[in-house]
Parts: sequence; structure tokens; C-alpha cells
Amino acid sequence: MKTATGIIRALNSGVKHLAVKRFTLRYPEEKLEFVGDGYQFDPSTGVGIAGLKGRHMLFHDHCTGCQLCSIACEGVAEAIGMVKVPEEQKQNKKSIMPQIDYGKCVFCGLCVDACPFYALYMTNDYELSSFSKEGLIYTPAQLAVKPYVRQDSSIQITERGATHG
Amino acid sequence: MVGELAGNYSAVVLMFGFAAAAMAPALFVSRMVSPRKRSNPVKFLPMECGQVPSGEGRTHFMMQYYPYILMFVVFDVMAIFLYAWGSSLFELPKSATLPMIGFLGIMFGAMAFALYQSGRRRIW
Amino acid sequence: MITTATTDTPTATTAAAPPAPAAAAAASAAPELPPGLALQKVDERIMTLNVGPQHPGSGHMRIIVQIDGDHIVACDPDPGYVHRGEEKMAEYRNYITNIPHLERPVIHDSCNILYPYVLGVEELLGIETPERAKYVRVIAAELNRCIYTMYWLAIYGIFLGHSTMFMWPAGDRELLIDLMEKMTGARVTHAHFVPGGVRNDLPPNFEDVCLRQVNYFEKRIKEYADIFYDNPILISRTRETGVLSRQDAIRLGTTGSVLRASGVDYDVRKKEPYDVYDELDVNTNVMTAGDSYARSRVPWLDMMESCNIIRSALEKIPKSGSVRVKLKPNPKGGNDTVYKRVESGRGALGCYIVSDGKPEPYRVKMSVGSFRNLIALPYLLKGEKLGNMPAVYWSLNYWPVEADR
Amino acid sequence: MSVIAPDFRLSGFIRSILDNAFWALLLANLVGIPAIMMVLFYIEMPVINGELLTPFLAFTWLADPSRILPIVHAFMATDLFRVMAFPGFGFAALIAAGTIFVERKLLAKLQLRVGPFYCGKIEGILQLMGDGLKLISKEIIIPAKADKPIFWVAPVIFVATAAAFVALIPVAPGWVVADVDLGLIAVFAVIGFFPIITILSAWSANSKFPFIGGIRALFQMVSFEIPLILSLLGVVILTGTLNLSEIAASQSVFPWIIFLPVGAVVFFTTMLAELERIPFDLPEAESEIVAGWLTEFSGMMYGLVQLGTYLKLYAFAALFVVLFLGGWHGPMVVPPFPEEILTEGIVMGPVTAKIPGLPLFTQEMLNGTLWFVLKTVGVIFFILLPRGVFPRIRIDMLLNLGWSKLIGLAFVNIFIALGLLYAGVLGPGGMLPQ
Amino acid sequence: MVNELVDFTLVSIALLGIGIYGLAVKRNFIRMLFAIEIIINAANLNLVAFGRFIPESGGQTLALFSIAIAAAEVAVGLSLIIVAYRMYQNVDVADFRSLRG
Amino acid sequence: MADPVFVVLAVVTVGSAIAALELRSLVYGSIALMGTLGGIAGFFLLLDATFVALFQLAVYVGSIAVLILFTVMLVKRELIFKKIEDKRRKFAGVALMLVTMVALGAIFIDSGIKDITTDEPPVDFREIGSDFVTYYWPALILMGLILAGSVTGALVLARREDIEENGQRTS
Repeated sequence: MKTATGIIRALNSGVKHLAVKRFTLRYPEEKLEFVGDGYQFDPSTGVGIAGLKGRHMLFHDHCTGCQLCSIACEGVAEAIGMVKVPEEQKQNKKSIMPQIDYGKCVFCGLCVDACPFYALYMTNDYELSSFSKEGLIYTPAQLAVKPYVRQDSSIQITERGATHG
Repeated sequence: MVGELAGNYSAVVLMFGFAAAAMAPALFVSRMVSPRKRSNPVKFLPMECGQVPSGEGRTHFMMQYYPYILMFVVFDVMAIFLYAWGSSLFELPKSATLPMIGFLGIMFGAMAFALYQSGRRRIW
Repeated sequence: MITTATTDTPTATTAAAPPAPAAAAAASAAPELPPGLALQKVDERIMTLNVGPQHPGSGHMRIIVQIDGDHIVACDPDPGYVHRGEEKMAEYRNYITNIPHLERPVIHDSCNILYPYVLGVEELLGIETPERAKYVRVIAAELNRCIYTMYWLAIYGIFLGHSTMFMWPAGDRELLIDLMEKMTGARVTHAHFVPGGVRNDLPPNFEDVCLRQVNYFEKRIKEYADIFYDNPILISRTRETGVLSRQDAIRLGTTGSVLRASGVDYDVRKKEPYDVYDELDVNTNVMTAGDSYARSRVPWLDMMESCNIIRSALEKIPKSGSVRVKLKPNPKGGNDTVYKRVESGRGALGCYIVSDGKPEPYRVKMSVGSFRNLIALPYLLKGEKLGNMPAVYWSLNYWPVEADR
Repeated sequence: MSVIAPDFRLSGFIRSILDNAFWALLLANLVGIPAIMMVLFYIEMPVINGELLTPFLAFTWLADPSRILPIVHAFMATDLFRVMAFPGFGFAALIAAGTIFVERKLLAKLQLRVGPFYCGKIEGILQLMGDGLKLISKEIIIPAKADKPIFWVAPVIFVATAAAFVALIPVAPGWVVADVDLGLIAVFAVIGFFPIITILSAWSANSKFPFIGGIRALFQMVSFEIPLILSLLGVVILTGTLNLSEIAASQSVFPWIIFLPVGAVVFFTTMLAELERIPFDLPEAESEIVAGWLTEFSGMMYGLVQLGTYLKLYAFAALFVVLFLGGWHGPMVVPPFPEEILTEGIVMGPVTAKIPGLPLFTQEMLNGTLWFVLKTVGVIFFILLPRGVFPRIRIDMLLNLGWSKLIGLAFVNIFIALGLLYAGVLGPGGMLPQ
Repeated sequence: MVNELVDFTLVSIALLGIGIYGLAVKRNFIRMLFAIEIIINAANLNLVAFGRFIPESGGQTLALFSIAIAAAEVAVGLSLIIVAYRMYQNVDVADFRSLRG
Repeated sequence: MADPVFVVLAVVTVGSAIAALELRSLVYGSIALMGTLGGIAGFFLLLDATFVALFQLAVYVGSIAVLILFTVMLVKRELIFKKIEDKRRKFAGVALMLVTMVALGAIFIDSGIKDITTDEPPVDFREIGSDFVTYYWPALILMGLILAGSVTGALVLARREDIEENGQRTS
């Protein structure tokens, strides 16, 4: 008897869920909403600001070419290399800036923690893909571009279940 | 006229033959269309979860449930015998049920013993 | 007749495992472990099956199973397919850059596996963590425990052939992953805990969102009872299978939900509270049956307990304050050793750090719950049916990568 | 450049297709046409519209639709049409394909996900076609030590046996491929072939996991055949016939499920086991024995086995409808045809012709088919539902269930039927009409 | 084109001959079982054939009994094979000389 | 004279009977035996004994053949492909077969059954069912006893008696 009621309860639960809203995020059509503009770090207080750890953004007018980000990355992923840039910045005597290989980067954000000059932040851009490994290496010029990320979907909790909307 | 009832069953055989004849080309077309690379002998090894196959694929493998097959052979006969009786029940007197009850009683006894034996899985 | 070499018994590895803390008293009185666990010479009746590494019913490991018909005669778990040497790698990196590495073995429990390391480094470096950071850590750790357990539950469902129980936890887990993403900026590998606090403060309005989603999450996991935990087929399949008695559980050194399912009330959060667990009301769920059903049910109850802990932590958290102590670059510890233990999703997770005064640790050793639970597998599977193998195996709350590290 | 298949060249692909087309054309010309001619030479052709149909006449008629229609009409009256299209293979394959799609969407809905979505724009309606194309273009890998003849033939015979099962199912009054007087026994005879095919294909693969799966499948199918046979005896006792059409016709007033619910439950359970559906899908238990007896099947062979499985599913669901749910009976919902359509036919565009099928497709037949399909879909829904709700059972529990509990319940059902008959409630001269 | 009784009888005789040949020549227990099955089927064919041509239901009834008993015989025979195989690791009747009990 | 269906069936039946005994592989032999049994079922159909034909299919092909096949698969692989016989014995067997067939065939053909034909309708299968429980009921009970005895005996025979209760093999 207990078996029968258990089976009926299970079937009932299954049928009931046919009316519950679907939870799936239909990714290319819907994109998730994030907190803030990406993970940033304030060297004066030593505390970060919450945000998605996405693709980096480099402020050329702040970067001094101190290589601290590269050193921080050495033990983690060895994704950051310093390259010569053609432009002249007065704070950057050596004219070197980080170049990030997203084929290796693990998006831990320790390079952002290491930068004392407000030069390297992370953004909400997470759609990094390329047909070749070389395409994943972002030069300083590419890193300087602020990405546009469409964010139009977040988790809604309603009477008929949670859904992405 | 001998053999008049057999005609009804020809449709079943026809259906069997048609399905076989219609499905065999699917395999043939697949064979023609699909790539065939015979260069890699590892590909043709039997599935052994990534290990090199060891031992025989078809071994002396008697699961503990062999008695159920023995029982099936006997009780299958019994079950279909019941149909011969059940389908002619309208034309039979009620007393004709008695022999069947006796037959079933004997078979129930055998089934109880068989189930007891097959339940003792350690001896199989 | 084919003969194969008899492989080593897993008994040898048993001795090497660190004994469970509660086991010391019971060890002398414990009965002898069942004999005959070695793989046998291949009899004609006995078939050797390699379950794994490429098998839907094994993790990233191999279980060599010898079956006689439908009964398992002997079984030898063979982990090591995903060994990546995290402990050795940790000796060449400084205390901060170790963080993204040490969380890799269990990426969906990354806060918890990082927790003992961070606590240990704090003690080595002599850092006092701010109060708010401790609460944030507890919230993150409990969320992560739920995330891990949902993943585990999903795989337990599919191991038992219940595809809905694979999809539902995988979907509902998304609620918590969303929270973790808001909190840390990464969906799985958070790298959030650092010596001296956490990397960043909670985002604005996080408490409300967290409370709402955790409440909904708890409502959802209670719905699993009808379809999974009270399902008569599941009960008949997992009851009385793979029974681990209280004494064997202690003696084999199992931990976490496996230990609690066998009737031992041991939880690091309660016995040796770290951070702010002593200020929160932590209850443990103990079942006495010790079978697969109890082992599968305890983590589910633990998830509800985690929801309670998160709610009370959200109430008690200081509304403002720093969350991170500013460290010098390349901090150095003294000549010291430290051992810290936390309760992870799989049980007690210890981290042993030896420092020799350099910026890099001299040795980092993790004592993980997965490996200690795996040791019980051959004892539990002997004499079981082949069909019970996935049910018993995955109920051990085992994560292959963590066992290998 | 494609990364997955670096050697792929479009020109090579096109050339292979052209090659195949060339060979097919050549073979058709060299073998096919002479064969057709020989067959036509020996077979008596039908007389249509007062003319003897010769191949020459048939070819000339091809140009004129109004004259080709009688041929179509004559064809539709033959056995071959029934086998190929309506109650036979085509109809069953259509429902089977629909079942696969509905199963995926239903399961997805139950599991709060989307399911097939992109293929075919509307909710992934063309997913099945895509899967079929994928399967047919995949390489068929045969294990090195396999027993090749059996391994090749097994999937084809599997489909064919399932089709033979379909042939026995009556869909509407008079619409059945093989109207045999012993339909039910014929069903049992056909079901008996499935374990043999399974165990043979499992044995021939020469691999451990298929072998274990095949033996499990054998035990399972064989053990559940007896409760299956016994659970249907109640219906036979009450109807006194073994002809499936007559059994369906006997339920014009009430379906047998009202009087024999126990038998229906037992039959439904055994049906799930015979179909290897989820609570009983031990032969394919993927977490224990990779995919059971299907492990070594690849490409189109696997596709054929799936097709056979779903044909079997349709056949079992239809059998349940015929035996317990009243078959084609139901309120008349199809409007009666206008008189002139029956006599004159429909004007079809510029070419005026009678639709030849209409005298065959009567109002009763359409109505019966409609109800039959509706009921079958309902039963299929209940067959699919457990897949989302129940975990897999274990083999010893399964055998125990089949032999101890279900056989007992089946005998309870038989005695209920006997009691109803002897108490004079049902049967000839019974209280209730039949 | 009507099938006559003698046709069925001839097929039956052919099967009987093959069965006797198999029983006499084969030393493999399983093959001998095959031969026995063939002989039983030949007998059944005769039963049904005569039952059809001398219209009476007795022929078919007896054939049904015969099939049922054949099933029983096969069950016992195959379990004998299992026992013998377990004891001698072979299915050759020449090895079964000392089979007792 | 026989019709083509009969000829085809006869060829299949007799051919697969020979194949069942002569094929090297026991598994293929079992499949050939299934062919024989199915052919016999076809003959039953031609003789209007539909119930017996389907009974034959369901019982012989559906269960006895399965049992045989399963038992064959339990036997070791090299035995499945081994034939144990000697030449002289084979010749003697062929001679015996020919003598039987010729003698019996001569007797049968000579005995006048060639003249037996019938135009009567076939026996309805319900009559068989009635026969079971009326005229032949002692036989039915006896058959029940035989079936029960056989399943009991088979189970008692086939179990492993060398197993002690503690699950260890002694021999």
C-alpha cells in the first residue's frame, strides 16, 4: 500500500511539473545580467569591487609598464606577457604593456589585485572565442577597448517556478 | 480444401518481409554514404572502457537467474494451454472447469517449489 | 584456464590513510575487517569487468570488478587517472598564487577546498581576519557546499537511471551559482578566499537577492522528496545495500556524510568550529542505517541545514566593515607547521602547511574526504549485486579529482 | 577549414554522391528493369476499367492523371497498400517517429528544460530528421571479432519482427493487415522472437558489456512474457474469441478495463518491461553496463534498433487499446460525408477526377481511426511518463516482481473474469449487453 | 495444386531419417538433443497431418500434448547438460560414462 | 501435387534440419534448428492447424530454442566450434538414415494413403480446448504432473550442489 501511494505521489509530482515554467536560459538569445562593470580593485584600501571576472581592460594612460601583473600571473597561468607598444606615454618610459593570452588565462583576477596604478580592470565581456590560438592573444590596443555586453536576463522567481526572464 | 486458413497469415509474413526489405537498404545506403577508415585497428576493439580487452567476450557466464529460464519453458506451455481452454469456455459446461483447476493446482505447487529454489540465489 | 597476476589489496592503502579523529577509541574494539578482498585468480565462472575510465558509471577512475554471474566477488578501485600534482605545484608558488591552483581539484566546491589552506596561511602569517569577512566566507562556503551537493545529487540520480533527478538539481544549482557569480565574479572557480579575508565585498543589495533565492532553493529541494527520496523504487533499491556499520565506518576512516549516515555524529563545523560557526546554530543530520539510502539522504538534509545557516549568517553579518586585510606583497611565514580542518561537501578536509620562512610553503598536504570514503568501497561492494555498484559507489560522496589531487 | 574532419573536401563529397548515383542507375538498368519485366511477364495483371493493365498501358497512363487514378484505387485495395501504408508500416513508423519527438519534448518539459529547439524553427520539429541524417552518415563500426552475419542481420530482423507485430493490430473496423482468427496467440508467438534476436546480437558482438546486457534482456523479456500472457486471459474468457478485431468490436458498450483493472495494470507493467522502458531498462543500464546489448551498435544499425523499439512501443500501446480501452469505439465525431462526394468524387483543381480512396475511407473508418489514435497516444503518454519519474530497478527485484507478484495478480484477474462469467454478469446471456 | 497427405508424410519421414542419423552419429550431447527435437517434430507433423485428413480434433490435441512434453524434456535435458558440463567441462557423451547420480 | 509454398517450406525445413546437425558452430546449429521448428510451424499452418502452429512458434521457437541457445552459450567457446565424430560412424549413420527413409517411404507410398483426400472444413481450435477438459482431461492432469515434475527435476539437477552455505566453492 505504501508502495502504491509512493508511486502515485511520484507520478503526481512528475505530472505537476509539466506546468512549471522552464528554467533554461536560451543563451544566444538571452544573456545574463551581471553586477557592476566587472571586477575592479582599489589598491588604496586593498579590497576589490564585486563584478564579473571577464576579459580585461587596460587603461593606457595609467599603465607604467611595471610588470607586476605579469609577475602575479607567473605562478598561475603565465598568460600575461609584456610587449612593446608604439605609443608614447609619459608615465610609461619603457613603452611596454601587458598582452594577455586568453588561451591560458584562468580569470582569477590576481593581476588586477596586483596593479597599484588603477590600470588593469576586468569587464563583463565573457564571449571570447576565436578560430585560432593566435586570435586569443589580446594586444594592449585590443585590451584598451571597452566592450559592449548585452545583459537582458536575470532569474525571476514567480508562483509557477523560477525562470530566466 | 486443405490450407485455406494459411492465407490469413501470409500478410504477417508479407509485413515481415516488407520491413526487412525496406530496412536493409538503409544499412546499405549508410555503408555507401558514411566514411570508412580501416587504418586504425584500435577502433575495432570491443568496448572495454578504454582498457585493452582481456579475456573472452563470451564466457561461461551463468547468472544466478538460470532457473527462471527453465521455469519459463514449462510455464509458457501452461499459459498458452490456458488459452485453448479460455477461448472455448462459452461452449463448455461449468463442470469442465474442474480439470483445469486441478491442472492449475499442480502447476501452482510446482511454481511454489520453483520460486523457492530460484530464490536461493547462492546455489546458482 | 587464464590466470592473471593478483593485484595488491586495497587494505594496504587503508593503513596509510589518516585515522578519523573519533576513531581512536573504537579502533581497538573494532572487529576484523572482512577478509578476501583481493582480486581472485580468474576462475572460469568469474568475469573481470573494467568499469572505467571511459564508462558512464565511473568517475574519472577505474573500478576493476570481478563478477560471478550477478554477484560481485571482488572489487578494486583504481584512482589516479586525473592526478595533477597540486600539492607538489604548491611548493613552487607563493602563498597568494597558490589560491587559483588549490581550488582546482573540486572546482564546484572551490571555496571549501580553499578554506583550510586560507585558515592555515592566516595562522602562519599571523593575520586577524575582519568579522565581516568571516561571515562572507561562511555564506560562500555554505553556498558552495550546496552547489557541490547538488552536482553530486544530479550524478547520483543519473547513476540510478533517474534522468529527472539529473536535470532538476543541475538546473536548481543555477540559482546558487548565480549568487556566487554576483558575489565573486566567477561561476565555478571563484578564487575568492585569500589570507586575511575575501577578495571583494558583497555587491549592493546582495542580502535580499540571496535570501530570496535561497528560500526558493530550499522549497525546490524539498520537492525532491516526492520524486526521489520517497520513491518506493529508489528506497527498495538503496535500502540494505552496502551497509557500513558504525564501527567499520570509524575504522575505515570515512568522513562526512558517510560517517554521519552510519550513526557517528561528527561534523567539523560543530566539533572544531572555525571562523564564525560557533556563533551560528549548526545542527547535524545523523542517520543510523548506514546503507546507501542513508548515505544519499544525509547530504540532502545537510543542504537544508546549509540554507538555515546562510539565513542566520545573513541576519548576523555586520552591516559594514572591512573584508580584507591588506597584506605585504610576497608574505613570508616563520619556521612553522600548521594543520587546519574544515567540513567540506565531502567531509573533513584538512590542510597541512609547512613553512620554512620563504614566501613559498615548504609543503602543502591536503587530507581529503573523497579518498577516505573511497577506501570503504571494496568492503561495501563485496557480495553485492552488479546493479548495486553505482548506487553504492556514488553514495560514498566521492569526487575522483579530489582523491587524486 | 573544418577542424573536425580535416580531410573533408566538398568536391570529393559531391563526387562520391555522383559515383553512387551512377552505380545505382547502372544497377537499376542492368538488373532492376529486366527483373521488373520478368515479374510482369509472369504475374497476372489486374483488369482496370475494363482494360487489362499491361505495363505499356500503365506507362501511357502515367501522363494522364485522370486515368492513373483507377490504378491507384486498385492498388489501395490490395494487401500491399495495407502492408506499406495505412494500418501497416507507414502508419506505425509515423506514430513511432512522433513518439520519439513527443518523448523528448515531454521529458524536457517535465525536467524544466527546453528539449530539441533549433532544428526546424518551430520547437525543433525536424530534430528527428536531423538525427536520422546524422545516423545514416555515420560509420558503422563492427568489432573485430564479432560474428559478422548475425551482427549485420540482427537489427534488420528486429525491425521486421516489430513490423510483424504491428501487422496484427486492428486500427479501424476491417482495417488490419492480417485479420487472423488467433490474433492474440500470434502476438505471443511474435513477441517470442525478440529475446532470441537480442541474445543473438549480444552474443555476436563478442564483448562483455553487450553480453551481460543481452542476458539481462533475455531474462527480463522471458520472465515477463508469462504475466503478459496470463494477464490477457481474462479478456479472452469474457469474449470467447482470440481474434483481435472481434475483441475490439466486443467493447462497443464498455471497455474491459472497467471489469478487469487488475489485468490492465499487470499488462501495463509487463508492457513496460518488455519494452525495456525506464523502471525496467536494465538491459541498457548505462551506469552499470555501458549501454547493454546496444553497446557495440553504431550508426544506422543503432538507428534501426531504435526504430524497431519504437515500432514495438506503438504496437504494445495499440494492443492495450484494443484489449482494454475499446479499440476504435467512441462517439461519432467525424461529420457524415455529403452524398455527392461518395458518388461523384471531389473536383480537384483543373483536373477533374474522383478521389478514389473515398469509398474505402468511410465515415466509420475515419472516426474509428481518430479514436484509436487518440487512445493510443494517451497510452503512449503513460508509457513515456515513468521515464521521468522512476529510477531503474534491479534485476533480482525485477524478476521477483514478475514471477511472484505479477503472476499472482494475473491469476487474480483470471478468477475475477471467471467469476463474472459464471455469476452471469457477462458473457452470452449475461446481465450486461455486449 | 493441393497438398496431399503423402507429401507431408514424406517430409516427416525425411526428418525422421535425419534425426536418426544425428542420434546415431553425433557424440555431442547438445546435437543429440537437436536430433531428438527433430524426431519429435516429425512425429508431430504426422499427427497433425493425419488429424487433418481424417477430420478429427484428436490429432491436434495430441500434437499439443507432444509439444508440451517436449518442452519438459528439453528442460530436463538441458539441466543434465549443465550438470555434465560442470562435472566434465565437456559436452561429449563419450566422456559421460561414469555419470552417476 | 504440392504447391510452391509447400516445396519451399519442405526445402527450408529439411535443409535446416541437416544444417542443425552438420554446421560447425553450435550457435548456428541452434539457429538452423529454429528454422526447422519454424518450417514445421509452417506445415501446421498449411494443414489448417493454426493453434498448433502458433503454439509451436510460441513454445518451440520462443522458449525451447531460447533455452537451447542460452545453454549453448554457457558452453565454452572452443566446444561450440568442435565436432566430435569419426568417419566410419558417419557412414553407418548415413546408411541407417537412407535405409529408414527408403523403407518407411516405400511402405507409406505403397499403403494407399495417396488416395486419402478430404474436402471437410478444418477443425476449429475451440474443439481442441473442449477436448482438453472433457475427453482428454486425465491426460491434461497427467501432463500437469509431467510438467511439474520436469521443472522440479530440472531445478534440482541444475543447481550447484558443491556450494556450501557460506558461498565458498569446495571443488
